[in-house]
Order: sequence, then C-alpha cells, then structure tokens
Amino acid sequence: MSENNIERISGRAPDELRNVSIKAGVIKNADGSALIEFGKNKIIAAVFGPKEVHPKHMMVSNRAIIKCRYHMMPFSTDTRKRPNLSRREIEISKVIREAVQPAILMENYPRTAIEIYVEILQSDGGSRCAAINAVSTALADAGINMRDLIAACAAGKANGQVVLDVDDQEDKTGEADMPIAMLPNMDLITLFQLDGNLSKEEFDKALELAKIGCNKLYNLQKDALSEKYFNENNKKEDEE
Amino acid sequence: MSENNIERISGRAPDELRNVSIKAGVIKNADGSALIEFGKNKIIAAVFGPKEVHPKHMMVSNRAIIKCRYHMMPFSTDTRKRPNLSRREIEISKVIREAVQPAILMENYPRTAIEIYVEILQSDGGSRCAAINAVSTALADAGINMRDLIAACAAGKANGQVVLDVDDQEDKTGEADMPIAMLPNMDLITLFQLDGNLSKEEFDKALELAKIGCNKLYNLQKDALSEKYFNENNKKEDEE
Amino acid sequence: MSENNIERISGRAPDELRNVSIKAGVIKNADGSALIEFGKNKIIAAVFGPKEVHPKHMMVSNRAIIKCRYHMMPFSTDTRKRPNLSRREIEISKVIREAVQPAILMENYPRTAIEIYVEILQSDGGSRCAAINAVSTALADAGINMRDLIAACAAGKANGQVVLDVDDQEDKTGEADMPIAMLPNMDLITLFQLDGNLSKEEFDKALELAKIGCNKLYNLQKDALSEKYFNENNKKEDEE
Amino acid sequence: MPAVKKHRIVDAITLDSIMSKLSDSKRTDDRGLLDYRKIEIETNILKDKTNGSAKVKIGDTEVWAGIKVETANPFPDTPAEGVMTCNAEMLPISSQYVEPGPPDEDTIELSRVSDRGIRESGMIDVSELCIKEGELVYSVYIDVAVINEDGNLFDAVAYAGTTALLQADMSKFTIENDEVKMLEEREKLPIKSLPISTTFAKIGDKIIIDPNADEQEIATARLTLVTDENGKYVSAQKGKPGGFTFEELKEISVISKEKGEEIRKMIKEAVNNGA
Amino acid sequence: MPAVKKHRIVDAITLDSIMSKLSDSKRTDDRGLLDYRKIEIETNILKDKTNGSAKVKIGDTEVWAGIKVETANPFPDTPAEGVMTCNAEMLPISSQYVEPGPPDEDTIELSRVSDRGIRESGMIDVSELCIKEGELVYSVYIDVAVINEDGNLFDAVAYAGTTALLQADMSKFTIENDEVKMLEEREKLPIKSLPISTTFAKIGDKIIIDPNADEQEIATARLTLVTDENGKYVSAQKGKPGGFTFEELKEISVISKEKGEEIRKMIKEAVNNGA
Amino acid sequence: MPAVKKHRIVDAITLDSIMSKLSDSKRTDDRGLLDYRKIEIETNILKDKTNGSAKVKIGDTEVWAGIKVETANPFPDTPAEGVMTCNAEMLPISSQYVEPGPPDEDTIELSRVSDRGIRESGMIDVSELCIKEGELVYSVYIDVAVINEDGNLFDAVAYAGTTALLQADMSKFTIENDEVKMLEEREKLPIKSLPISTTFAKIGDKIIIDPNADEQEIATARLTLVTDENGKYVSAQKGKPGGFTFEELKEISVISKEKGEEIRKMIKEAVNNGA
Repeated sequence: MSENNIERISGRAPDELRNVSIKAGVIKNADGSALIEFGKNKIIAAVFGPKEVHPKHMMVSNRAIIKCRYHMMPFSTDTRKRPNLSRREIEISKVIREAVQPAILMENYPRTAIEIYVEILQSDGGSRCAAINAVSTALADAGINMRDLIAACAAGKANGQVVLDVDDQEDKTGEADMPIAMLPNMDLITLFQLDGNLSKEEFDKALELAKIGCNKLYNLQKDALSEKYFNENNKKEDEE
Repeated sequence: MSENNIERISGRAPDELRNVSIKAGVIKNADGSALIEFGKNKIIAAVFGPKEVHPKHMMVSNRAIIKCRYHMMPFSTDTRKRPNLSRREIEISKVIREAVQPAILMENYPRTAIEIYVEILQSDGGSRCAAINAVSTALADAGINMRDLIAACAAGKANGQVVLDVDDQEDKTGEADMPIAMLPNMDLITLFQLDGNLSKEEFDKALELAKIGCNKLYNLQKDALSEKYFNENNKKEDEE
Repeated sequence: MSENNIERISGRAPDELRNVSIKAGVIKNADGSALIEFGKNKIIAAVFGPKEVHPKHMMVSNRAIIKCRYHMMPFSTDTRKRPNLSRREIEISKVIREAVQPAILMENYPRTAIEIYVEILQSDGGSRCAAINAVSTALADAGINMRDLIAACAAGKANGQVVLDVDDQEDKTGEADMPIAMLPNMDLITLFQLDGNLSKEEFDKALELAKIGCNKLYNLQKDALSEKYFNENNKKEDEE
Repeated sequence: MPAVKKHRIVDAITLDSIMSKLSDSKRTDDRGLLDYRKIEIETNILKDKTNGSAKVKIGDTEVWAGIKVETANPFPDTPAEGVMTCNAEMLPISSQYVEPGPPDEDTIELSRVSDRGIRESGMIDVSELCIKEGELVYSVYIDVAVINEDGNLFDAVAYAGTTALLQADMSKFTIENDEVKMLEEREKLPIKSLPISTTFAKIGDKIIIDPNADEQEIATARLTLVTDENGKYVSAQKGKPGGFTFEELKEISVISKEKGEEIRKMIKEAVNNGA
Repeated sequence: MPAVKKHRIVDAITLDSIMSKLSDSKRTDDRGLLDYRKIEIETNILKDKTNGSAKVKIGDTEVWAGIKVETANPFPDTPAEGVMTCNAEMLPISSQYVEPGPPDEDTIELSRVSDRGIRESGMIDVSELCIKEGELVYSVYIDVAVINEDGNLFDAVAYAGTTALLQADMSKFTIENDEVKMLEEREKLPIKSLPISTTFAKIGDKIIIDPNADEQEIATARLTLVTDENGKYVSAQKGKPGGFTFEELKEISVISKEKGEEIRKMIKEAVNNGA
Repeated sequence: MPAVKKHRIVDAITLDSIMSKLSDSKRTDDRGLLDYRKIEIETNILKDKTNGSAKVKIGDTEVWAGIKVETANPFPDTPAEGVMTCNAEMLPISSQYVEPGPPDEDTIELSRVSDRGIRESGMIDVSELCIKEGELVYSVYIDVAVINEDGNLFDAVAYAGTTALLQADMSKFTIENDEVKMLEEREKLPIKSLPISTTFAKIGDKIIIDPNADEQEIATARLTLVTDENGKYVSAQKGKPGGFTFEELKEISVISKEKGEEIRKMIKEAVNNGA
C-alpha cells in the first residue's frame, strides 16, 4: 500500500485496522468465551457444549449440530433497539453460523449440540466480522476441536478509495462494504457479503485487502488464546 | 329465470356465473393441485398427502386428519394485506376444511394427514367458494378417495334482486351474500354462511339459485379433471 | 385501634375491611371454585386437578406441580384492557402461585398437575389479595389436601395514616400499599410486596394490621366452605 | 395452521343415552327436539367498570358480557362512523377442555359469528356513534366471557352481548367552538334492532335445537341462524364437518323465526326488569 | 433461536447421478456447469389488484411477484424519500419441505438478500418517490410468492421482483394550495438501473450456476452475486456451511457479469413485449 | 401460561456443604450469614452509545447497565411527565440454565421489581423530564444485561441500573417561538434519591443475605427490600414458594436499612471516582 492515498476520516492508512483487543475466557459460566473490542464494537461471544440436544428431534446421529444467536443489547445502538430479535439479527445469526461451522470438527461430537451466543454490547461498523473473531476465540477457549481458527474482517470503499475495515463513520458516506470470514490455513472464504458498488478492479483489490485484515485478526486471536493459557499456567504455578 | 329482471352492474343475468376456468395439475411438487380463475379471483389450491402426521399426538388411529390453510398474498387485495394470517383467514380455513371433509373417505387413510393449502393470488367477491372448487379439483387430482366432488357458489341479493354469484362490485352495494358448498350427488350442503338481509322468500330463492350455480361448478371441475387426464394420456401415447 | 384517627374517604375505620362475600362451588365444570366480591372486586377462581401433566416433561415424580394464571377480562378495568396477558398479569400469576403452594400437600399427588385459574371480572384495589382468598377457597372446595387455608389482605398508608385494605380510590392518593398472604395457623407469610413509602414504625404497624385482616379473611373462607357443605347436605337430605 | 384439535370425549354410556332418547324424539334431560333449555338473563351485573353488562345462562352454559364505550379516531374510509367490536373469550375455568392462551380457531369463529350477527342486523347505528366527523367517534367493545361451558355458546354469547348492549349507556358529548366537550348527561346507545341467534345441530337424521356440550360433540353438523325484528335472516354459519340437506335448511329457517320471537321477548323483558 | 432445521432429502440414486454427471462437467438435465435452465418471464399476470406483476420460471422453479404502490408518511430521518420493501414468501404449496407459518431463517435471508439487491443497486430512485416533503411519500411493496420450488430461489425472486417493478405504474399526484391531489394520469416508477442476480453453487470442487433443488441441497457453498447495468458489483451473499477459495470468487465474479448481461436483455424484452 | 420451569440443579455434595456450613452460621465461601460478597462497581463502560452505563459484580454475578435518554410524546393522562422504563435481560451467555427467547416469568419479575424500586423511591423526578407539556418529554430507558449469573440478580440489577442513572447525562432543550431546540450543553438527570435493594433468603430457619445461585436455588423463600436515603421502605418483593414469619420480616427490615446505607456509600463513591 505505497500508493498516493487519500486521507481517511479516521486518519488510518487504507490497509490499517481499527484498534482491536481480544480477551479469552471472560464468562465464568460458559465453556468458552471471548470479549472483543474492535473500534467501538464491544462484543462478548460465549460457547456452551458439546451438550445434550433440545429438542431431541434435532439431534444428528453422526455429528454435532451448531446453534448460533447474534443479539444486540437495546443500549448498543445509536437509537435504542427494541429487545426482540430483528430480521437483521436472524440473518446475521445464520451467516455467522455458516461461517464458523466449516472450522468445527462436528463429526467428533455426534448427537450433541454446540451453542454459540454473540452479545453486542456496543456496536460500530463491522460488528458481524468482529463477532466472528470473538466466536472463533471462544470456540478454541471451549476446547472444541477445530480445523482452523476463523478470522474475519471487512474491506470496502469510502471516499472513492478501497480501504480495509470500514467503521461506522466511514460507512455513512461509504460506497461499499464487503465483510469476509476465512479459514486462513485452508484458503477458504466462509462468509462473503457485499453491499454497495464496486468495479471488477475494486472488487479484486477489496478481496486482497480483506485477506490481509483476516491474517492480522488470526494472529490477534492466537495471542489472546496463548495469553490466557500462559496466565492460567502461571496461576497454577503460583498456587503450587 | 324468465321474470322481468333488473339489469346487474356486470350485465349478467340473475342466474349467470362470472367467467370461470379451472385447470388441474398446476403445481409440480404437490400431490394434487388446481388453479381456478373465477371472475377476477385467481386462486391455487394444492394437496399434499396422505402423509405422516406432525406433530404425532394429532394422529388418529382409524382415519386421516385434514389440515387446511386459506391464505391471501399481500398483493391479492385492493390495499396491501399484511403477511400474517388474519382472524378472517383462520375462520375461512376452518369453514373450507369442514366443507370438504365430508367428501373425503378419511377412513381409507388411517394414521395419516391430508394437507390442503389455498393461496389467493388475486381476490374478488366469493373467494371462499372459488377456493372450494379448486380444493375439490386438487383433491381429485391427488387421487384422494372421495364420495363426491364438492361444488361451491354463492347466491345473494343486490339492487333488490336475488342473484347468483355476487362479485366484488355488486357486493359493495349488495344487501346479502350467501355462500354455499355442497356434495351434489348426496344433496348435502357442507358450507353455509349468510351475511345481510333476506326475507323467507328470498332465502328460499337464494338457496335454489346457489344450487344451480353449484351444479355448473360441478361440471366445470369434471371438465378440468378429464382434460388433464386426456392430456396426460395423449402425452404418454405421443411418447410411446 | 383506639387512637384519634383521620376519617378515610370510604368512611371506614383504619382497621376495617371493605364488604367481602365469598361463595364456594360456583363453576360446575371445575373441580373446585369460588366467587369473591371484595369491595368492587368480582373474581372467580377455579381449580382443576390433580390431573395428568401436559407437557409430559414438566411432570415431577414425587409431587404435584402447580400452575396458576391470573387474568383480567377486558371489561374489568376503567379503560378496556387488551385481551393478551400483560407482564403485570404474568408477575401476579407467579406471586399468587408462590403464595398458595406452601399450603398444598403436593407430595400427596405425585406426577400430577393442579391448575389454578383466576378470572378478574371486575377490578378494584387489592385484586391479588382478593384473588388469593378465592383460590384458597377453591382449592379446599376441590378437596385438595392442604396444611392450612391461605388468607390475604393488604395494609397500606393513605392520607398519612396506616390503614387496612386500601381500595382503588384511596390508592390514587395513597402513599403505600403492602399486600400480604399468610397461612394463619403456621404464622407464615407467603406473599409480601410493598410499593410506596413507609417508615420503620409504619412498616411494623402495617404488618400488624394486615395480620388482623388476614384473620378475618380466614374466617370468611371457612364460612363459605361450611355454607356450601351445609347446603349440599341439606339438598341430599331433601332428596332422600 | 388451523387444524384438528383435541375434542371433548363423550363416553359410550352418554352416547347410548343420547341416541336412544333421540330415537324417541327426546333429549337426555327430557326436553323435546326443538326445546331450549331454561334461559336465565340478568343485567347490570358489572356496574362499576362497564357501560352495560349481562349474565346469560342456558342450562349449565354461563356467559358474562361487558360493554365498554370509549372514544377513538374513526377509520379513514368511514370518517363519520363509530366502531363496534365483539369478542368472545373461552375462560379456562369454563371447562377442562379449554387451554389458556391465544384464541384457537373455534374461539375465533365464535367471536366472528357473534360480531357478524350484531353487525349485519344493523343493531347499532354506527352513523350515530360519530362525535366529530373525521376526528372522534365512539368505539363500542362487546366482550363476552364464557364462564361455564355446556354447549350452544353461539346463542349464549349472542344473547349476553345484545342484552348488555340494550342495557348500556354512554357519555354524551357536545362541540363548542370546534372543541369536543363531555357532558354530565348520559344516553342510551343507538339501538335499531334486536337480532336473535338460534342454533341447531344434526345427529343422525334428527335436527335438534340448543345442543348441549355432548350433543354438540357428536353432531355431524351445526347451524346458527340469526333473524331480526322484521323476520329477516341476517346472518348464518354452518359448522362441523358434515352437512344439511336443502329440506333441512328450509325447515330450520322456519323454526328459527318462531324461536327467535320468543327469545326476543325474554331479552326485552329482562332488560326492562333490570332497568 | 435460528438453528439447524429439517432439510430436503436427496436420495442415494439422485446423489450418484449428480456426482457422476458432474465428473463429466455435465448436469443431470445435460446442461453445462455454467448454463441456466430455461427462463420464462411473463408480465402483468395480476392486473386487477397490483400496480405491476410478473411470473418467472427457471426450470421447475416458479415465482409470482406483485407490486403495490401506496402512500405513507416518510421516516423522520428521510423526509424527502419514498419507502421500498421487498418480501419473499415460501408458500406451502411450493414444496413438501415448506411448513406454513412465520418465515424461517432461510426465508428471511431470501427476503433480505432480494431487498438488498434492489436497494443497493439504486434501481429505484427513492428521492423521486416523494409526494410532499415530510408529509407524504410513495411506499412501494414488492411481494414475491414462491409457487413451486426447484432451487435457485435467489435469482427467481430477484427476476420476478425487478420485472414487476419495470412493468408497474402508479398514480400521479400534484400539490394545489398546499393540498395533495391525485391526478387521473399514471406514471412509471422512477427506475434507474436493472440489477441482475446470478447464483452459483459448489459441489466438490466444481462451480455450477443456477443449482436446482437437489444440487443446492448437496452443495457445500452457495454464492449470489448481483451486478448492475454498468458492470458494477452491488450485492453479494454467500450461503451454506462451506466456503470458496479466493480464486473461485474471482472466477465467479467474471461469469456473473457475462450471465447478468444476457439475463438483463431477456427481462427487458419480456417487459417490452408485455407492454 | 406461567408455570413451573426447569431449575438449576444443586448436587448433593454442594447441598451438604451449604447446610453444614450454615449450621455453623457460615457460608461455603466462609462469609457470615449477613455478609455480602465482594461488590465491584465500574461506571461509564459503554461511553460511545449510551447516556450512562455501569458494570456491577457481586461475587461472580456480573451485570451491565446502559441508559438511553430519548424524546417521546407524553402519555395523554400525564402530559407534563417524562417516561421511565427499566428492563432486565437474562443473556444466554450468563448460564447454561438460560434459554434464548422472550423473557420467562422469572425475568419479567426481575424487570418489574427493579423498575418498581426506582419508580416508587422517586429516584427520578419525572416532572423535570418534561420538555414541552403535552408534546415532548424525555424517555429514559434503563436496560440491564445479565452477563454471568451467580445469584442475587435483584440487587445486582438494581445497583447497576441506579449507578448508570447517577452517571448519565442528557441533551438540554429550549423552546424558542414555540419550537423545541436542542442545545449544545448537556445536563445530569433529575435524581432525587438513591434507593438501595437488599436481598435475603431463608434456608431451613436461617436468614442469609446476598444468596449465591446454589443458595438461592435451595432456599424456600427470598425477600428483596428496598430503602431510600431517608430510611424509608419503598419497595419489597417476596419470591419462591415458601414464607417468612412476622418476626423474620421485622428482623430483615432492620438489617436492610443498615446494609443499604453501606452500599449507598459504595455506589456514590464509584460514581464520584468515575466522573
């Protein structure tokens, strides 16, 4: 990204992410969990399972089933959100589930359910991508067998320029938003959406940028997981 | 009907139906189906079954159960209809089910369900009667064993005159509407409703008129069924 | 209550209840029932059971389960109430169930359900307490084994004075309302709520007043039950 | 989806008893095929919170009706007409077969048929329910609670609703300087007619009137027919998965008018006695 | 909670047949990997109650669309913009796998993706749907009914919705002395672009276009990509719990534009023939 | 219908441990019968989208509260009063016993008791939440999310909600020429009191304060008592199917005031430190 670029509202470089921090293991009662702060996004993902399937008729004999709910708190948005699940939340629940499912070794857990809950406590642009990174970290934190972590990041177009990780403010005048999730080690894109207006050239460039972003998120997830592991082992040693 | 009659808005004679056409076998995925055009009504009925009963506790050991849903598309009415089922649609679903059930040899299909779906794509006066004729044709098209076809038609009063088959426009200034369904060969009236204002004499006359209408619909159903049968056999011969 | 008291709007003494009448056995189809008129409250409670549990998974192997629904008719309130169950009705259903459950010998009826329905036909202040007295009478009328009757009555503060049984009119300018239910013979308070503003001294005084009220209601319930028993026996003798 | 639901269970002994009596043209309570059970009507039973009220018993069937008259904005397409809504509710106290919860298809049918009987008869003149055209009209709610269920709810609900309407009154309004003001006075609702519902059932080839719960359950078809004060038929509804012949319908239409006149007298008397 | 639901069952014989044909780069109906089934488009099929309508068949998949143009108050934050809503409904007549009732997550996704395709392409200029700023705007409802289901609903719904929009007209209004008046004349909707949806599926390592119901069921991933008249990508949605490689996405993006131009011509022709 | 639901399972070992400790007037974490767990309060944790926010931990119970102050039309019967709504939500992340979906009766009770505690204490002066009488008022939403559940939600939700209210601010409005204008300045909410909730449970004949999830499950009765800054009792709610004696109630009422004063200090300090 050494081209002569237009300045972004945020002052970020075209391929620069917002500030991201991930913390694994934040919910005591969950089997796995993570808190992600991604720009102004504040999101907790928690995983329960593998556990018994309810209702029973949903049980599959040779693999786990995955449930996923993406939910925004009423205070998470500019205008208060009504508490019931919106059609938007139902759609995002589905695309997140379909984005993370290919990473899970479901056949290792026949006749069980793995439940994924995403709670948006404060929202900003790109909450679905932020959420997927939290879910991936929470799944690993829960010890669920996985083929790969799932990393997610959006690219888009704002102010005439293809950029990484469009935030709320850029989105208002933005021309396109293209959220992506991928299994980095398998070169597999498992979430792909687009709204806006991109030429073929911009489309390809956005794809490349999103890939760069995903790789960064992949490393941030690994850091969060090893930090938790390291801290726990330290604690254990202290206790011994 | 040789009396000195007042002219109807539509120009029809007092005992004259609107244009009606019935086509059997219009939905490939259904076990039986029919499209009826009845005046401006455009209605598809489809039948699924006999099939497994869900939920199981609704199963009856010595006969089939009948389910029926009458549903209007949002674009079928003058003002857009909200998508959820209204109380009116729930009531009409019930009276249609109770109108056709006596014709079905339910005891021939123990422990099964026969599902009937009515979709109103364009509505006009008399949609419940039009729908019943489509359902009857669809049931026969599905090969369900029946005692008789069910024919339906309304009589009513408009412009001071007892007439057959009141349409939308007549209904606005109409004084009464009396939809009827019957099993013609068994002289059994299985749907009977009335809204409006009829003297005893008018009541009896409306009954007679409705009977005439039902007989016409009975023949139109038979024509539709034999046309489909004929066409299919022709096709088979062509293929041979 | 010999102090120099301020006159109540209703003209009642501080420890005086509104007019109360209870009649047991008013619903033929129920296993037990009672109609209470408590001031302007007109409330019917009916009990069904012990009966089969639906859905089955709610069955408990060593005792009965108790279901309870408190429901107001649309015409029971000053402004017409919408027919669906409000959050207030759901909460009151819960506190009534928890108030009467300790009186029921649930272990005598394993694997069954006891269903309690409260219908508010005309409402006034204190409808939840009035309802509990009706429920208690209906449970006894149904022959359910009980440790004690449940008596209920509110105390509160109106016009600066701690008084028994605040009615609708007093409540509008009232400073506090404290509904209580108890098992009189076991000195156990099983419903306790408070809204308003009471000093420690007023709190204690309100408790004492409510206890007096409960004892009166206890006797009114017993009267209603013996009257029904007496009448039935008289009828039987007459028939013999 | 509206569908088959759990129905009342009629045991073999009851069934035998009904059928053997019917073969003698009698009912289990010894009334005739075309006799109503005892009808009891009481008005003004909920005087503190309603504009009008009535309790109706037909045998062991008991329903309570309450009228609420409120004000509302008119519908855009009828700016000079008031609004009327009739709603029946099956209380779970009324029978072990009634589940609490949103109305099932039977209850929706009951509400809608009751509503149509009142509406189609022109019982209430909605043009007189206008307070200020395009702005404010009366909104009349007729809510009927089924307290104890023993068949023939269609008639019981209709009688309770119409009786309560006859007894009801409402606030009077005036318009001063374009502003609506409520007066001290009250007035009766603008009642133009008293429609009477009669309900028949068919068991085997017998037609009976006022079926009780067991008869209703085993009947193959039910017919509710509503007539007005001028002897006109204003509303009808067949129910249950069976049918009537043309001859049966004509026969029913004659009886409905006769019975309707008797019951109309009873209701008027009850309202006059109550007032 | 959105969750796994019962899916179409593809029997072993069908599965074998699909896979063996695919290994020869063919489909069970002998078309190529990147061939659409026969597309049939008919306009103005519901002329009595809609402002515009269309029927689209892609093979055995059949959908009907109806447009209703009504008037409404604008949203407070866009006082000078009209409103557009696109909604797809899976009718239970369309397949034994469809249950009647509120839309499930698949149907919600179908509706929302169809809506976004039209919205993001700027097909309708909502600023021209304003009648009187802050007070009255046009509200355009695009309702699409799935009549028979054999895969690729995303494209079928999109084609039917956009075709019906192209065919639709609406009342014209004028403002006289600050009052809105409806004119006799009618006018076309303010259409600016014709977005075309193309849908791909991945089975094994093969990318196919326009999957039928069985292919769709066994595919690991699905991609819908929408292009506008200027060859821009305006909307996309990946579905199903699998993924695409970057190379596959780039390949799909090229084909989508080519196919989109063909289908855009077909739709325009159908609208012209119908008018 | 509100009914018995699946409850937390307390295993025999935990049960034994609780009971044997209680017989020594101790808790499983060695605190006394009338000791709270460690209470941690943090303010302004959601500063980008809320008007005020707070996180409260009581032991392992954790809740987050966010305040949204919007404008709305007043209710017709209180034209000069603002609106206040308190709502608690059990997030499914908080416990394996929580199912996603509409609130069950426990959650409705939690919301309503929290709401009443704030409302009945007069904590917010709703008459100062009026912007223009009859036209525009402030609408204050207090939403509280339960993040991790380990008992005593009634207190945790109350502390988070009231702390967030104390920290919150809102836009200021002025009226110029009969038009409402929003000013640059912001102001604090009109807070008049700080009600403090204290929650007790009864296990056997022992009264404990601040029950954890296991204690709460095995308790026969629960009591939440709310006191205001003047030592008045403003709200109470007994829960669970058991009861208290009169003596126990009087004893609880004394302790509630003492504990309330301690916790009121903690909350004020947290708000001051955060500001």
